[in-house]
This record gives sequence, structure tokens and C-alpha cells, in this order.
Amino acid sequence: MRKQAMEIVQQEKVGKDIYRLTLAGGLAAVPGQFVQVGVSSTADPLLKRPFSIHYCNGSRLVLLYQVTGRGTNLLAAKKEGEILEVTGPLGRGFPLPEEGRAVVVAGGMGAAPLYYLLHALKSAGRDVTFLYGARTAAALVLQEQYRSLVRHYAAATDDGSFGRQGPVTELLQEELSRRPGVVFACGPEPMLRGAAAIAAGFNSRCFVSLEARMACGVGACLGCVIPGADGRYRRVCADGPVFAAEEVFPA
Amino acid sequence: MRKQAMEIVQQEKVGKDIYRLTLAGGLAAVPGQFVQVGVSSTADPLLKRPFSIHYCNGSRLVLLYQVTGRGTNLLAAKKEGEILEVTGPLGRGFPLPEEGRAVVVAGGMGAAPLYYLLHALKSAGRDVTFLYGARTAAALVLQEQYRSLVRHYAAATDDGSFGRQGPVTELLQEELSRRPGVVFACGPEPMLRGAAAIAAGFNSRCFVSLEARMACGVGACLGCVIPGADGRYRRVCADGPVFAAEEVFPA
Amino acid sequence: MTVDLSVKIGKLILKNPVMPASGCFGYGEEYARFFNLSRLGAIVVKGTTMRPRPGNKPPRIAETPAGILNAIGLQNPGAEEARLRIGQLAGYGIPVIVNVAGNSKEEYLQVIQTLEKEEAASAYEINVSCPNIKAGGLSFGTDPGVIYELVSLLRAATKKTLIVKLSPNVTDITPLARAAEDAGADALSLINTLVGTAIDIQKRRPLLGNVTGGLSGPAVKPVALHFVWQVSDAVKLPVIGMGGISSAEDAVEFLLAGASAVAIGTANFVNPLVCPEVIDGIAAYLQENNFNSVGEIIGLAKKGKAG
Amino acid sequence: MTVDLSVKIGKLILKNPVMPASGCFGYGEEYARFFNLSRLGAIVVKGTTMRPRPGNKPPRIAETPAGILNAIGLQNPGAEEARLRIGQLAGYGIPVIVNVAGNSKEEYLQVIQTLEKEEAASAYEINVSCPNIKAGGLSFGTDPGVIYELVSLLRAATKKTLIVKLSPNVTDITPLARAAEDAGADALSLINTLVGTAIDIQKRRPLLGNVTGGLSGPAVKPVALHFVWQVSDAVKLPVIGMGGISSAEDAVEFLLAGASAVAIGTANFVNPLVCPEVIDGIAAYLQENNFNSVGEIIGLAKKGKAG
Ligand SMILES: Cc1cc2nc3c(=O)[nH]c(=O)nc-3n(C[C@H](O)[C@H](O)[C@H](O)COP(=O)(O)OP(=O)(O)OC[C@H]3O[C@@H](n4cnc5c(N)ncnc54)[C@H](O)[C@@H]3O)c2cc1C
Ligand SMILES: Cc1cc2nc3c(=O)[nH]c(=O)nc-3n(C[C@H](O)[C@H](O)[C@H](O)COP(=O)(O)OP(=O)(O)OC[C@H]3O[C@@H](n4cnc5c(N)ncnc54)[C@H](O)[C@@H]3O)c2cc1C
Ligand SMILES: Cc1cc2nc3c(=O)[nH]c(=O)nc-3n(C[C@H](O)[C@H](O)[C@H](O)COP(=O)(O)O)c2cc1C
Ligand SMILES: Cc1cc2nc3c(=O)[nH]c(=O)nc-3n(C[C@H](O)[C@H](O)[C@H](O)COP(=O)(O)O)c2cc1C
Ligand code: FES
Ligand code: FES
Repeated sequence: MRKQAMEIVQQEKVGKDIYRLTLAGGLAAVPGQFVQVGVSSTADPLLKRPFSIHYCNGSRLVLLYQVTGRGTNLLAAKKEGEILEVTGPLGRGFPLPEEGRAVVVAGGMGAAPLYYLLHALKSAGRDVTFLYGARTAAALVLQEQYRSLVRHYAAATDDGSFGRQGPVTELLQEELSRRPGVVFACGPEPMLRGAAAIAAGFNSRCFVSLEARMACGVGACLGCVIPGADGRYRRVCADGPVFAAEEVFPA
Repeated sequence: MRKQAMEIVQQEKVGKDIYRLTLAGGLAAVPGQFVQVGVSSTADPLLKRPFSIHYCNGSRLVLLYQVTGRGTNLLAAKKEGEILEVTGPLGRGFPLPEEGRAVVVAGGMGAAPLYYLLHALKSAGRDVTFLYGARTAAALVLQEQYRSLVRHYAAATDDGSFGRQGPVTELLQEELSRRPGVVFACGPEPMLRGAAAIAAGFNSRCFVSLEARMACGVGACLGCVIPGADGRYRRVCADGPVFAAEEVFPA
Repeated sequence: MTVDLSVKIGKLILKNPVMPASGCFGYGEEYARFFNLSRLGAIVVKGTTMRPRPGNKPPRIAETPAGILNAIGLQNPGAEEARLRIGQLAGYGIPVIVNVAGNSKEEYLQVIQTLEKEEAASAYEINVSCPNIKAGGLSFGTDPGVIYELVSLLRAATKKTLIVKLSPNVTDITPLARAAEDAGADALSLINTLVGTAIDIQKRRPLLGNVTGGLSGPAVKPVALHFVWQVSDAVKLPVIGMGGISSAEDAVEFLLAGASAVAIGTANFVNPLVCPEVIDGIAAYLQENNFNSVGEIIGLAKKGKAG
Repeated sequence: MTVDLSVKIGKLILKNPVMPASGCFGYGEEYARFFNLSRLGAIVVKGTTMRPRPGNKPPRIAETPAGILNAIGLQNPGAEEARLRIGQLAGYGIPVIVNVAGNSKEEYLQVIQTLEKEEAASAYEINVSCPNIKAGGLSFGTDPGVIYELVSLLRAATKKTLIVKLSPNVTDITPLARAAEDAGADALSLINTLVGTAIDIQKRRPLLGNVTGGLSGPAVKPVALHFVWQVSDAVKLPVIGMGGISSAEDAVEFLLAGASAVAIGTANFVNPLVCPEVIDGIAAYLQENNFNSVGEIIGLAKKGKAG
């Protein structure tokens, strides 16, 4: 965990308002961890922005992000050669299963950290299904890259413009009824709750990656808490962002 | 006077920490007027920065500026193609003399607005002397451009690394003792006071361009005042930045 | 579909809820070169005292993170001259609100008496809160009894709309707001600037000639929003909210927090067109969110669940 | 030439004037992964109450122009558990200052009694100013009589250094500062956060679960500097200055304004190395300007001519 100045090697537009940013410099992280990225050299906007690690290795760090506000707008305007301040890796990532099948479920931009997870699962020789959901076909970015990493692949869109029409959790329901597996999910909270409930119905373990507004990103400020299933607060940045579903969603 | 979004056509380094910035878009201004330039799209730094008009015509605006702090640092980092918000032209410029000779005196970055003044004096067919002073040779930027506009030219540096060693006001003293003329001066305040005193000694009219910390730049906030020779405050942005020397410097 | 932007502040009907903040718009003439002032909901002119005031010694402005400090010290030409300048604004057909200041109750009263016959002066904004005058000014704004007496005195002297501008530099603003209400004010405006300073670390002395100044601009917006929320709960009077508004989004925050109108100060310095841009932006927000009038969103954030 | 960075705060000698601000550094462990905490002048831990507190409901953080609002609500594990965590900081060989909070005088006293036997706890910072606790907390900070009683009570209970942290949300801070001094405090610290709020204009409700929060970060720096200037004039006690410090230049401003030491809060979140960077930067400033010790610049801006 450290603060580094990293140079932008590539800033590619990969979808509507979605960019893939490649930074020079190594980072030793596990899938599901995140970094905090400085989007401005001045006091406004003040806070660094949290982004999951889309991919990293000893010499580069890749982020996949969507422009949704002021900070991400500034980030998208940055050019190759510019320097960003990056703190990380932060948080707890996905626990890699010792054995067995894995079902990885993405909702929209929730796909970002799962790419690195799929890499790790592939290296570990796991049998993996990737279920990729989004509002519409255009939001299913980088499909080929995801598909190339897994044995089973299916997509769903809310508007039916690609793959199954409906929530990606319907694909999960079918997948688990076909073959069991540990579930890893990232996406909007209702989708995560849905996935957790379905996994519970099959007695499958389920790990979800959550989001919260953060200040420090390291566990010091207690700003990013969410209530756990036991009613006690968890820090998303330091106790998560990946949690066992039963820790954060009441049964 | 209006607010425009202007595109950067060229950003050239013309000296140590000194840049010449060319923006696309017309501005109808008289020499000595200035513009306020937005250096950030966020709330920090908040205020626009005032810069004299180095040159302008119906299709472009040129500024000559030195990097001295946060805002000018941000400005220098901007690239061709980027858009700046510019308000202007602002303030009162130099009154062009109906007839007779003009002696134009620059101290350091005070040269910036005088380039446009020399253009106007040349167009008006005036006989002009330009006296260019700075701390050291390297700070006498764009000498050839200035020289090409005038009949008489002399330079002075504090350290003697170029031209006469000593303050540029010594050149003014000699020039006025040789031939009379209206004096136009821009530079550090002590130099302006010196120039005004010398001009007064020769019964020459003298116009000086002043600086002050500004907020609005248009005369509304009363933030940029300086005491006049009569003890009453003047707004540098709206009553100036060019003043008759006797209006602002007590005799 | 057009939306109804009009709001009522005391006896005034403003055609839209946007006005410049006092001291940030002179007597209007400078910004009249950028846009037609008749677009404004109202115009608010510089703080006016009975006699001309030279103001504080320079430097008067310091830039701070997302804000500025000012120590103008109420430089103004005095009530007689102000009256002439205000008269020149009659042609715009919008209410002119005169910000009134003074060192004593009598001075406030004299200013109002001087302006009372000027028809173009539609309302008074009583500045009991300028942090840049040493004598009297500050204490006026911090004592409910003094506010009550002052406002009662002025209320007896005028039928025009009386707005009291409160200071944010207080422990509890609600008794001050209630004192103004009880004494017959028609509306409240807030916030004035927060007291602050800045230091030049090379020269090792304060940046401002006056040592302290008033902080304004985006930096103070969260503080201003809180006061507007709190005061609009504590009194029935309409509140004119201000402090850091630079965009229509900011203005909508103030309306949702309970302001019936908004004033824009520092942002004029950064963007001379900010007032008309905010008016258009509020209309667009209302339309996009299917509201018919600005009245529908005033205080709406208080009804929603937090978080 | 090396410069002497040490300062004295009550009975503590700090080897340099830089410490993290309470609530912004947990119990140190998180930032220990970024740098060696023994570099700090002191470490200040999270506000501690007698019993564990869950804190406010989320969202607890909102970003504002050059600042943040927080509504943590004093989440802390309680004095017994805090004592264990503080014990673990002993190895760094620097003073540990425990920020103490409570809903009653008795609770403050109990916290101190619990920590009194923990040798690693070198000093107490009495937080009479947290704007995020509803019951009691706020009024503690605004009444000189209450501050006097509270500090007298705690003074009788401990010989350790007693620092009183004052609220900036007051009309006049000087009587509060004097009350703390008269009751035997060793030092004062300021400022705590300014009360503020922010509104989500899409959801039309406050951004914070608690509706209001405390504003900190660069936005508040001018306000903090003013209070430090004013309080260091009003009392003889050393003042620990804080509010928006993000760089050595900012820290030097506070020292020049009269602070004997500085604390850094929000800036840690942006730059986890800010504390050591500020320590090095202060040393560099002193060297470049030919000062031998940090003591030479404390309050120096007051002697210079303004402007
Ligand atoms: C652990 C974690 C991992 C994330 N990974 C990714 C990713 O890989 N790709 C991606 O596109 N987005 C990701 N996000 C969301 C991303 O942080 C926000 O989209 C981003 O902060 C928005 O910043 P903004 O300035 O554009 O938006 P604004 O709305 O202007 O931001 C205002 C404030 O709210 C915060 N904020 C706004 N939206 C979110 C959000 N959804 N989550 C947390 N804070 C938010 C901002 O950080 C900022 O402090 C992640 C969030 C978290 C917590
Ligand atoms: C009418 C006028 C014309 C000018 N023309 C030129 C020019 O042609 N070329 C040029 O290089 N400079 C010119 N200046 C000076 C220029 O405005 C400052 O160098 C610039 O504002 C510094 O900004 P900064 O953010 O880099 O410095 P910082 O010190 O970080 O700025 C902090 C604040 O102080 C203000 N400030 C700092 N220095 C000055 C200054 N000398 N005058 C006024 N305000 C200042 C800034 O605008 C800002 O608000 C002019 C100033 C005025 C008033
Ligand atoms: C330069 C300047 C001058 C001001 N003069 C006055 C004044 O004369 N009377 C007054 O009531 N408020 C005055 N104010 C305060 C503003 O009207 C307003 O309350 C404050 O600046 C907050 O709004 P803002 O953040 O939009 O600027 C002044 C503010 C500034 C920046
Ligand atoms: C997230 C957060 C938590 C805080 N918790 C406490 C606390 O527990 N006790 C306290 O006295 N101050 C607390 N503060 C206030 C800070 O210690 C400090 O006084 C204030 O933030 C101003 O400094 P800054 O601008 O450098 O952050 C907290 C501030 C923040 C941002
Ligand atoms: S963001 Fe600070 S504890 Fe999580
Ligand atoms: S800068 Fe506002 S009056 Fe000159």
C-alpha cells in the first residue's frame, strides 16, 4: 500500500462514457482490491476517486471507468503522458476458492474488477462461468476480452438488445440450477442482493463487492461504513469492498 | 466587453518561465486594456487572472505572461486545442497622442501591453523610442519583435548582461534630455514612480499602467483600489489600469 | 410547457428567484454591459451608509481555496449619491433592493429616510452583519435585542419591503432570525461572509490591509445551506439564500433547503453571465423534473428522507 | 545547518510541531503502513467516549468545494478498547494525545479515569466542539461557564497535559478560550469543523444521513487562521492550529498566525504522506529564510505591517 505518481500510457474510449486507462508502474494486488486516484492537482475536487483494479501486473495498472460526474469527467480529459497520483492497492479482495467451479456475475460497470478476477481464476485452472448483464448492449463493453477468459459465457440486457432480456440474476438462477459453484458478484446493490439470495437458495457461497462514498479509502475516517447483517457497521474500504454476502445482507 | 470561450492556437515558451499564448477569436481593444482569463474549470483556483493584451486583431488575441504562481502554472500546462474562458477587453488603455514623439518604457513583464501600443503608434505614424529594461538579459524576451516596430531602441539590465547596466529609467532620463516626448510606461511600481518623476522634470506627459489584486475586473467589487494622488481611491480595473502619472503618484 | 419562476418576497413579486448579492454588482452599470439587467428577479445594490465611506486600505482581496476574502469596508458614495444611481435603474422594470449599513441605529434610519422618496428603491436589505466594519456593525448582528430595536425603528419608517441580512458568525442564528421577524421584517437574507484571514508567508504579514476579511464563494456553500435550512425552519418569513452559488445546481440546492429566492455574489466575478445562466438553469431543472413552478421545490429536501 | 523544530505544548515536548487531527488518523495503524509514525511530533487518536458508539447512519461523507462534510458521529470503540489500541502506539516513542468526548461532564471524567493508568496516553484533547453529537456536545462548547466547570473537573483528575479543543461555531470565541485557560488547561486546539450541509438535487434530500455534518479541508482554512490569530492573542496558552492544512506553506501560515503546533486532518485522506511532507517542508522554509528554530516564527505575522 503506497502513494505513487503514475504516468498515463493509454486512455481508450471503449464505450459510451466508458474509458480504459492504462498507467505505468507495478502494483501487487489481488482481484477485488481498488485504488484511489487523484483527478485534480488543486483543492477542487478535493478527494481521490476509488476505482477497482481492472487489471494489474508488475509494470502496469489498468482501470475501467465510467464518466458519471465531475471527477470522472476530469479524468477522461487527461492525456497520455500526464501523471496521476494513485494510492493502493486498498481493501480486501475476492478470496480465491481452493477448488470447484466459480460463477462470476457482473452488472454494468461492476464488470471492472471481475476482469482481473477472471484472470486469476483462469491461472488457477478453475472452471468459470461469466454472466454479464447491463441495461443495454452498448454498456456490455469489452465482451470479447471477458469471453476469452472463461469456459461458459452468457449475457443479459434489460432492454433485450443483446443476450437474454431481463436481469442478469435470471442467468445466475439457471446456471446454479445446472451446476453448483461459488458466486462472485459486482454491480448495483439490488442486483447483488438478488444474486446473494439466489446463491443462498442453492447453498452456494457468495461474495459481493460493494461501493460507498469514501474519504480516506484506508480505514481511518469511518466515512464509508455500511450496516452489516448483524447491524454493526463495516468499513467498505478496509473491511471490504468484497464481503461474504451473509456478512452484509440479512438472510 | 464580453465573455468568450477561446481556443488555444499556440502556446510558445519565449523565455525562462515566460510564454506567449495565442487564442483564436477577435477582440476590439485599445492598447493598455486587459482581459481576465479562466485558468481552471473548477472552483480552485477560483478567480480569473488579469493579463494585458499583448496583441489582438479581429481574429486572434495574444498574451505574454510569466509563470509566478498557481494560476499561471496551470495556464502554462494548457495545450493547443484547449478552450479558455476570456472576459474582456477591460479597463482603460493608453491615450494615443494626437501628434508628437512617444517614449515607451518597459520594465520586465511590463513589456507585455507595450507591444500592442508600439503597433498602434507605428500605424499612427508616430516617431517612437522604446526603452526595454529587465533584471538580466534572459528576461528581455522578444527583443527583435519590439525593435522592429520602432525607430529608436535601447535596452538596460540590472546586471549589465545586456545593454546599459542600471535601471531603464536612466535611459529615459537621457532620452528626454535629447528630445521631448510623451512617456508611456509599464513595469514594477518603483520604476513607474521613477519614470513619472523624470517625465515631470521635463514637463512631459506620462502614462503608467498599474497592477493590483483583482476580483471582478470590471469595476463592481471595489477590490482593486489604490490611493490616487488626491488620497481618494481609484479602481485599477475600471479607472485604469492606465493612469496619467499625476493622478496616482503624488508630485 | 413553461414554468412559473415567480416568487414573493414581502411586498415584492420577483419574476424569477435570482438576484445579485449586495456589494458584488456595484450599482448594476458594470454588468449591464454583459447582459440586459431586466432579466434579473431583482437587483441588489452595494451597502449604503449615510455619508460616503472610503473603505479599507488595500490590498482588499485575497484568493483562498474555492473562495475569496474581501475587506472592502463598505466603500460607498453615501445615501444621496446612491439615490441618484438607484434612480438610473428604474428603466429596467425590476425591483431594486438597497443594502443599508451604518454605525448606529440613527444612521440606518437616515439612509432609509433619504431613499424613501426614491421610487426606484423598492426594498431595503438591512445589513446587520458586515464583518468588515469595526464600530457597531458586528454587534448589531449578534444581539437579538438590538436587532429587534433596529428593525422596529426602521419598520416604523417605511412601508417598503424590509429584508434583514443576518450574520453567520454566531453561535445560534435562530433567536436573531426570530427577533427580526417579531420586529416586522418581511424577509431574511443570509449568509453574509464568514470572518477569515490569510497570510503571506514570504512577507510574513496578513495578505489583507485590514488583517481580517469576509470569506465568500463556493467554499462557504455548505455553511450557507445549513443556515438557510435552519432559519427557514425557525421563522415563517421567506429567506433569500446566498453563499457560494455559482450554478443553477447550487441555486436549486438552496431552494430545496428552504430559500424562497437566491442571491449570487462572488460568482459574478468569475462569470459575468452567471445570473442569467442560473435563471435559465433553474427553469430547465424544473421542466426536466416536471415541476410547474419554483414554489413547488422550496424546502422540498426537508420532506424527503435523508441520506 | 539544522533547524530546531521542537515545540512545547503543556508538559509535552514535541520534536516537531506536526500531528494528525483527531478522527482523521484512526488509532494510527492505517497510516503506519505508509510511513513510520515515529516521525510525527505527536499522534492524536479518534474521539473517545466511555462506552462504544456506533456513530451516525450513512452516508457520512459528502465532498464540497475544496472541502468535505463528515457526519461520523463519534463512532469509537469506547474507552476500555481505546486504551488497548493506544497502548500499542507506545513503541513509536512519540506523545499520544487522546481526544476525549462525552455527553456529560461525568462521561469526560470517566474516560480520563480509564485512560489515566495507560502510560502511552500522554495528553488529553477535550473535544467540547463536535458538531455531530446532538445531546450536550454542542452546548459544552458554547458556554464559558460550562467549559470552566468541565475543565476544572478534569484538571483535578489528571496531571497529564490537558488540551481544550474549541468550536468555531460561536459568536465570540475569546471568552471560551479564557474560560479554559482560567480552569487550568495547558493548551487550546482549534478549529473543529464548521456546521454545514449539502443536498442531492436529483433525490431532493440531504446527502448526509445525519442531514448536517462538519465542514473541513482547504475551504475552511481562512476561517481557522482567523480563529488561531484571535485566540493566540487572547490567551497565553499555546494554540494547536488546524483547519485545511494540506502543505507546509499552509502550516507556516498557521505558525505565523500564532499557532505553536499544527494538526492535519482531511489532507491525510487526499495524501497519506502529508504529515511527513509537511514536517520536511517546515524545516526547509525555516532554513531558506534563515531561521534557527520554529519558535522564531510563531506569531511573527502579527508583528509585521499588514497588506
Ligand atoms: C471500491 C470502489 C470501486 C469502484 N470501482 C469503480 C470502477 O472500477 N469503475 C467505475 O467506473 N467506477 C467505480 N467506482 C465508482 C467510482 O468511484 C465513482 O463513479 C466515482 O467516484 C465518481 O466520481 P465523480 O467525481 O465523477 O462523481 P461525483 O458524483 O461528482 O462525485 C462526488 C463524490 O461522490 C463520490 N462518488 C460518486 N459516485 C460514487 C460511487 N458510485 N461510489 C463511491 N463514491 C462515489 C465521489 O468519489 C466523490 O467523492 C468504484 C467505487 C468504489 C467505492
Ligand atoms: C491589469 C493587469 C495586467 C497584467 N498583465 C500581465 C501580463 O501581461 N503578463 C503577466 O505575466 N502578468 C500580468 N499581470 C500579472 C498577472 O495577473 C499575475 O502574474 C497573475 O495573476 C498571477 O497569478 P498566479 O495564480 O500565477 O499567482 P498567485 O500568486 O498564485 O495568485 C494568487 C492571486 O493573486 C493574484 N495576483 C498575483 N500576482 C498578481 C499581480 N502581479 N497582479 C495582479 N494580481 C496578482 C492572482 O490573480 C490571484 O488572484 C497583470 C496584472 C494586472 C492587474
Ligand atoms: C466584494 C464583496 C463585497 C460585499 N459587500 C457587501 C455589502 O456591501 N453588503 C452586504 O450586505 N454584503 C456584502 N457582501 C456579501 C455578499 O453580499 C454575500 O452575502 C456573500 O458574499 C456570500 O455570497 P457569495 O458567496 O455568493 O459571494 C460582499 C461580498 C463581497 C465578496
Ligand atoms: C472524518 C473526520 C472525523 C473527525 N473526528 C473528530 C473527532 O473524533 N474529534 C475531534 O475533536 N475532531 C474530529 N474531527 C475534526 C478534525 O480533528 C479537525 O478539527 C477538522 O477536520 C479541521 O481540520 P482539517 O481541515 O485539517 O480536517 C474530525 C474530522 C473529520 C474530517
Ligand atoms: S473511506 Fe475512510 S474508513 Fe473507509
Ligand atoms: S477588481 Fe473589482 S473593482 Fe476592480
